[in-house]
Amino acid sequence: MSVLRIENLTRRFGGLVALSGVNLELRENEILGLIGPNGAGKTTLVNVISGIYLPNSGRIIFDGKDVTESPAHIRCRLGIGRTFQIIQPNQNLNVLENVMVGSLFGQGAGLKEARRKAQEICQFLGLSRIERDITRLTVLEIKKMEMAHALATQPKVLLLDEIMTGLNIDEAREVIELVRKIRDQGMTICVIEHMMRIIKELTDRVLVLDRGEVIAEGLYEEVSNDPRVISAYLGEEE
Amino acid sequence: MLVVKGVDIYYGKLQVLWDLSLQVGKESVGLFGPNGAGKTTLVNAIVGLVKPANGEITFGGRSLLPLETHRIIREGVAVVPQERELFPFMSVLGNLKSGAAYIPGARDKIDERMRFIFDIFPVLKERLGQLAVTLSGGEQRMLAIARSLMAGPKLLILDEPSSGLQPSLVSDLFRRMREIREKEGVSILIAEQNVRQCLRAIDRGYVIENGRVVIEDSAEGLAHSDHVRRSYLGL
Amino acid sequence: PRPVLEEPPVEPIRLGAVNPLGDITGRQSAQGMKLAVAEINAAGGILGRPLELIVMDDEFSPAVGAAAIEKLATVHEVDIFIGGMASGVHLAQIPILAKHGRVTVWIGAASHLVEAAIAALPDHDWYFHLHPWDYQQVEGTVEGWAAIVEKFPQIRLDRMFVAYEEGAFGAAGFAISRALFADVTIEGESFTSAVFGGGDFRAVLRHAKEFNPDAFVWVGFDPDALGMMVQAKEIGFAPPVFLGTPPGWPVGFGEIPLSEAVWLYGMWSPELKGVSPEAAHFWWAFIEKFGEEPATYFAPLGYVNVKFVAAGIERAGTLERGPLIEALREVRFEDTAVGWPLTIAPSRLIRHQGFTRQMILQWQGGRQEVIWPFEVATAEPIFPFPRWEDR
Amino acid sequence: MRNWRYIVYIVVISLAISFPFYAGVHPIHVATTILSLLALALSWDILLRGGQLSLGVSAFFGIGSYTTVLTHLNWEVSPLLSIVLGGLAAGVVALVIGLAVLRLRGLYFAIVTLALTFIFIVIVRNLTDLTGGAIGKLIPSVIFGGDPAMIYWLTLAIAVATIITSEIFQKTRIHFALTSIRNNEIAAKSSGIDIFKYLLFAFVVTAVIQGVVGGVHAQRFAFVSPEESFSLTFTILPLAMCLLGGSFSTLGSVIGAGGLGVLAEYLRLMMPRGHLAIYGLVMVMAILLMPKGIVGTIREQLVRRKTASS
Amino acid sequence: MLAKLRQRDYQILIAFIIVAAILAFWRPHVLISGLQRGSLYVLIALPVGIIYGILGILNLAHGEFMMLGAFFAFSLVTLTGIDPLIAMLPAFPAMFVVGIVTYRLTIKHVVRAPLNQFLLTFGLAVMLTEMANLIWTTRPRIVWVPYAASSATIGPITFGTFEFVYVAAAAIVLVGMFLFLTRTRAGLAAMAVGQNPRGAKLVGIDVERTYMMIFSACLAVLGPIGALFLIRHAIFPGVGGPFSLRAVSIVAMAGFGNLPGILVWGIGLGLAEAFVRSFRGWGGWADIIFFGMIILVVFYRSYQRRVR
Ligand SMILES: Nc1ncnc2c1ncn2[C@@H]1O[C@H](COP(=O)(O)OP(=O)(O)OP(=O)(O)O)[C@@H](O)[C@H]1O
Ligand SMILES: Nc1ncnc2c1ncn2[C@@H]1O[C@H](COP(=O)(O)OP(=O)(O)OP(=O)(O)O)[C@@H](O)[C@H]1O
Ligand SMILES: [Mg+2]
Ligand SMILES: [Mg+2]
Repeated sequence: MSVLRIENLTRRFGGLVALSGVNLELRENEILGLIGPNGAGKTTLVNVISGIYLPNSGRIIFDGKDVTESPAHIRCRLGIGRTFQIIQPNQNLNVLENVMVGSLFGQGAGLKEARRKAQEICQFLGLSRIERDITRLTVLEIKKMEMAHALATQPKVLLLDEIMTGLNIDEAREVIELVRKIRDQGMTICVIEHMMRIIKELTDRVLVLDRGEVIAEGLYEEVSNDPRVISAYLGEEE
Repeated sequence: MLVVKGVDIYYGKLQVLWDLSLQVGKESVGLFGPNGAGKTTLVNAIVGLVKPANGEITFGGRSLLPLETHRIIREGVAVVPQERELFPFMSVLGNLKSGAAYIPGARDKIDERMRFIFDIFPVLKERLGQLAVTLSGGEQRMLAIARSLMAGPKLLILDEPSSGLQPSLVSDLFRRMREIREKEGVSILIAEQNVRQCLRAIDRGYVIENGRVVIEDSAEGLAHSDHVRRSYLGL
Repeated sequence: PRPVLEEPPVEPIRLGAVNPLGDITGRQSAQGMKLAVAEINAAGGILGRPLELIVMDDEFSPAVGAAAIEKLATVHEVDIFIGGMASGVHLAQIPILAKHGRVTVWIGAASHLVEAAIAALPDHDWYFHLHPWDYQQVEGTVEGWAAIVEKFPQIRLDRMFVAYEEGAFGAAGFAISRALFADVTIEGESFTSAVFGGGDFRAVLRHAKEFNPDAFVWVGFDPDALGMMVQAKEIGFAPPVFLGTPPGWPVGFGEIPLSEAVWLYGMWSPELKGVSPEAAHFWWAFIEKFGEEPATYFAPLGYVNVKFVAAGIERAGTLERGPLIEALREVRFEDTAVGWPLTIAPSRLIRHQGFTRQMILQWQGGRQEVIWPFEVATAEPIFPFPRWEDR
Repeated sequence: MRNWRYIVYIVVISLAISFPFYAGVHPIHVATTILSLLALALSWDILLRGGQLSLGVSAFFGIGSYTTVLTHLNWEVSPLLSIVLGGLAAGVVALVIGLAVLRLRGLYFAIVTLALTFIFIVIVRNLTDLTGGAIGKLIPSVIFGGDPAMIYWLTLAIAVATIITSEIFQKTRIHFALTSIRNNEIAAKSSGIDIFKYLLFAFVVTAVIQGVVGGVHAQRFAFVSPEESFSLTFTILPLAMCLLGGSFSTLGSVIGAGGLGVLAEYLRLMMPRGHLAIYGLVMVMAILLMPKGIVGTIREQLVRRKTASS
Repeated sequence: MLAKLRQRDYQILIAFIIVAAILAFWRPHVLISGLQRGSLYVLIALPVGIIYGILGILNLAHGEFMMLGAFFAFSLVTLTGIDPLIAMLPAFPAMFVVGIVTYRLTIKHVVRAPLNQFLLTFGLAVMLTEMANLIWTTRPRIVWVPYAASSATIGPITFGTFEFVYVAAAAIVLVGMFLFLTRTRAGLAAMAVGQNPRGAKLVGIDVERTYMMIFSACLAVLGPIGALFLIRHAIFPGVGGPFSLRAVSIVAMAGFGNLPGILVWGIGLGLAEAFVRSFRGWGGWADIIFFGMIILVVFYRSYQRRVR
């Protein structure tokens, strides 16, 4: 069963083809790893799926519905949740309120309910000190808050764009555990990371993007031994 | 070259660095620690973006504390900030030029430096006319590193240079750092989360936790320290 | 013997004035008032009581102007209201003045809209207006031009082109001129005054030139004067009569060669000091007291304002409203600081109207010479307008 | 704590309502003006919370004024109803304009709203038959027969309604929507916020308030004219009040309007000539010394003290 | 972004030349006076564009500073009797000093705080106007030089020639700024500072100094501009206010930080105004052109954005 299907997606920026004819399928309840060299088009793909950019051609089918033309906020409400590679949290709200925004508008909850849900999610992710001003958060806390925010919109599919970049191993492990737990609640997840160790540990399946095209797809072991992937992305290391 | 002695730093009432001392000679030095340990704060203190309450920071025997940031940079310190700090609506080329244009001595060597940089990051050459804001996350990181190299610094400070870079580039990057250090005699200070890779590039390293130095050792020593192996190498 | 009791201090007669003090007109009219008050007090006051003048700024804002009236009435408890300048401000003040119903002698606000607003009140006996209404100003010039044309047959006035600034001042001027100059063919076009960032009159002037009028009239503000002349010269537009009607003129306008033979309208001219003793007295007293020359007719008008009120009180012998109104109605000046006689008579809509005419003047040798009324004339007209090349 | 706060509210409100009973006519007059500026300031702030800087307060104010006067004169609508119509007209214009312009951000929006003011001036000036042209139009009688207390209460009611609106905007989901939009639109979209809907809603609601205030102004002074009714003062003064008091909060505008209003009155009293220069100076100094406005600065101090003690 | 000629700008430029050619035959006066007036707008708007692009400050007191420059020139002319054109020379350094003082005392503290600078510059505008009012009163001042009304005749048309100085000055200022920003290190520094002050520090740029120099230089050019303005216009304390608004509007229309756009739109507005005025009886609508065009352009952009 696929939750999200992408058919022949192309997105250009002026002369640059950031995505060219990408096909992709997210199967229910899996964790898909999306990797590829810098500038391969991973973030662009997330942006197109979540409706920040419209594609030049191709279709996006989510939960059986064609959402290619839907605006971003509608997609969010339908159940596409995402995080941002470059996070700009709302400085005027505290941690809890930032998370609340997700539940308020993503699932249309009332204020009280939104607050309760946000608290639940923060607790679930181990975010304490939630009444705090967000200027003083550590990177880990910001990343968790970003995740909490996405979770609060109650997505069916969650796109995590480099959520673990900048974390050390201990911290990354903690987040990996969390992502697993989230999946166990019935969500479908797509993670973008550059740390192969994380991809290896976390994902069920891996998809490799290079210059806007899918160059490999399969289990981690298969993909990581693919010579094209090695030359374009991994290098001789690992 | 760089000597940091007994530095205390506060954000408002919150103290984040406690009596911190460290040195970088003609060598590569790593700076490790969990999130929030104070690495970026230390980097910012060296380049004058935050001022310590106590302590002394000298570079080549000269105190950096009274100098403003741009002066410190002109003294020969180049930095790759954690947040990249590019000029978003300038082209890649403009960003690169700006790295050299205000450093005495670096101005005349722009072409030579560019060649060197395109050798490390060939992608940047393809993107030369593109506005920095439209680059991908990793490309922006490359540009930030490249811009700092344009200055031809005596001391190069990199704050999490590898984050967001593809694996092949990460190992490449650290190899290059080693090269630069050896060939050009640049002192290097790298704050990194990717300790495993970074250890290959450095001579010595410090581990900072909660704003204090907890371990100081050679690269070799760090790689064998229990604490480092457990917390930073995931072994 | 009992000690001699000191006389109780005499309560002053309070005059409350509201003027736009940031503007030269309002500032100088306030100075004119102060001068009159000082003179009257120096001569022992009125009915044995000194005059006290309280001046408030209206900042050209209706709300501020209205609040000022309210304050003068309730906090300062003034006996009489004087002052005034902008019609828009005054419109907002009228309801409040009406509520208090105290004697009001106003020297500004020429819009017929103001007159209509006053006439619409159930009772407006307490209101005296010492500035011609806009239509009266035009009526005066119609009369004046008729007289001039008769006396100087070489002057003709069959075709007139009116360039008017697009705000209330110019628009009203044009509309009324059109209605009142019955025998004259009038064309007109609006322009943006330099006051509001305009100052480009080339299109208007060009249209005027194409129309080839006997008289070109521009209805605008002081800052427009230079541009009008310069831009007319550059396209060689020199109609037989070149006339401007701003409320005042730029400093030193008379000194530039382009000003020669430009006609203007006015309530007053500095040159009247040659024919009117009162105007001469005012001129020199003003300069002595304030160290600057009166620059607009609001300076002498402010002076007249106080003098008129004082004469009325003197005549009534009391501040009681009924008798005071009666007395003011009877006040007659053969000569005033503006160089005219002053009497009160009904206007089209209201009962107490003071001045009803303005003069026709001409810039000659850097001075504003009075051409009409002939009784106070200070010079003969220069006609036709000299060619630009000769300046 | 809570109760305490309500007591303060009740005291303030009863003081405000009973103001005409113990204050003179002039203070009532001044208070009325301050209250109407307060409503403008607050309405401006409400839109600002969504990151949209409007310079078109005068435009909606003027539209409200003109609609009020014209409906009152031509259709003999009662004064109060005509004021409501003024508000509605402003709202409709905001809706139409907003549909197009709210897709643009930042200074584009500011400039368009500013341009709107001038466009209405020119239109009103040139449609002489309908609007009275540059000269304007008169209403034969002032609302409530010119009773300052009644006008005061009407304005007070509008100001209170605006305050309540502002608090509703602060306390409900709208608050979260507007703040998120202000912070980062792309992130806001991805949180499921319909940016356009919320901005349009805020724009229309604030325009209605501005139109109503304009309507009351016209009825209070019984005339309209292009220069007075669309005067930029009605944009700039509220803006200054809001920023000096502290933006993004109800209390800020209230304090700013009260403070600046009283200050202007005081300066006018102290120095009849040149007080505007001091007014400008005070504005400049206040911005330099209290960049976050009075409320923002006090709040910052409180937070600092709290963190210091904890 | 600043000082970058985009392809679209070239297209607009070509459209412009076509319009100009048509006007030259159909209504030559419109072409001449529109060009002259438009150049004045450009001249006043350019520094606003630069200050906005680099300091992120939309200077609402800009026209008031021009007023100050004009009064400075006026005082020189009346005190010493020199020609206003010569008064341009000392006006430059004088306004530069005004710029430095203003920057040090005020602007410095609100750089990159968009709302505060809005109010701050507005407060400055009020202060400057009122101070000028206290010193010089609201009575307009004029100077007279014969060449202000110089004219030329070509075939059937006679037109004023002095205002071509505005055209020349606009061209000089634009080209000067363009070269400065694209060809000099200081210009590059200015752009860098404008885009990311923190980043600029980290490459060794003295951010404070750059801010101050740019701000002061932009005010300094207002000295000569004020002197040029004085030759053709009466000056009074409120003379600058409307120009502040126009300048800000033009900068907005051009798209923030687009210098050639300022040229195109400034002159475009001048031409459009002159065009409407050239029809007898329609002069009253000329003002709507200015602001109507702003709305149209912005709506068009909004539409484009939706399509994209
Ligand atoms: N708005 C834009 N305009 C022009 N080019 C763009 C734009 N956005 C992205 N690009 C280009 O598209 C390509 C894909 O970018 P994208 O951000 O999707 O890469 P990515 O795979 O996420 O890389 P990274 O791992 O570095 O984050 C890059 O080369 C980038 O320069
Ligand atoms: N501007 C600030 N105001 C207040 N506290 C701050 C500020 N910047 C950082 N901190 C706090 O200072 C501490 C040290 O932060 P710093 O960014 O130096 O850590 P780091 O070691 O660089 O961590 P990371 O790996 O996350 O970059 C953290 O606890 C952080 O919350
Ligand atoms: Mg990416
Ligand atoms: Mg850090």
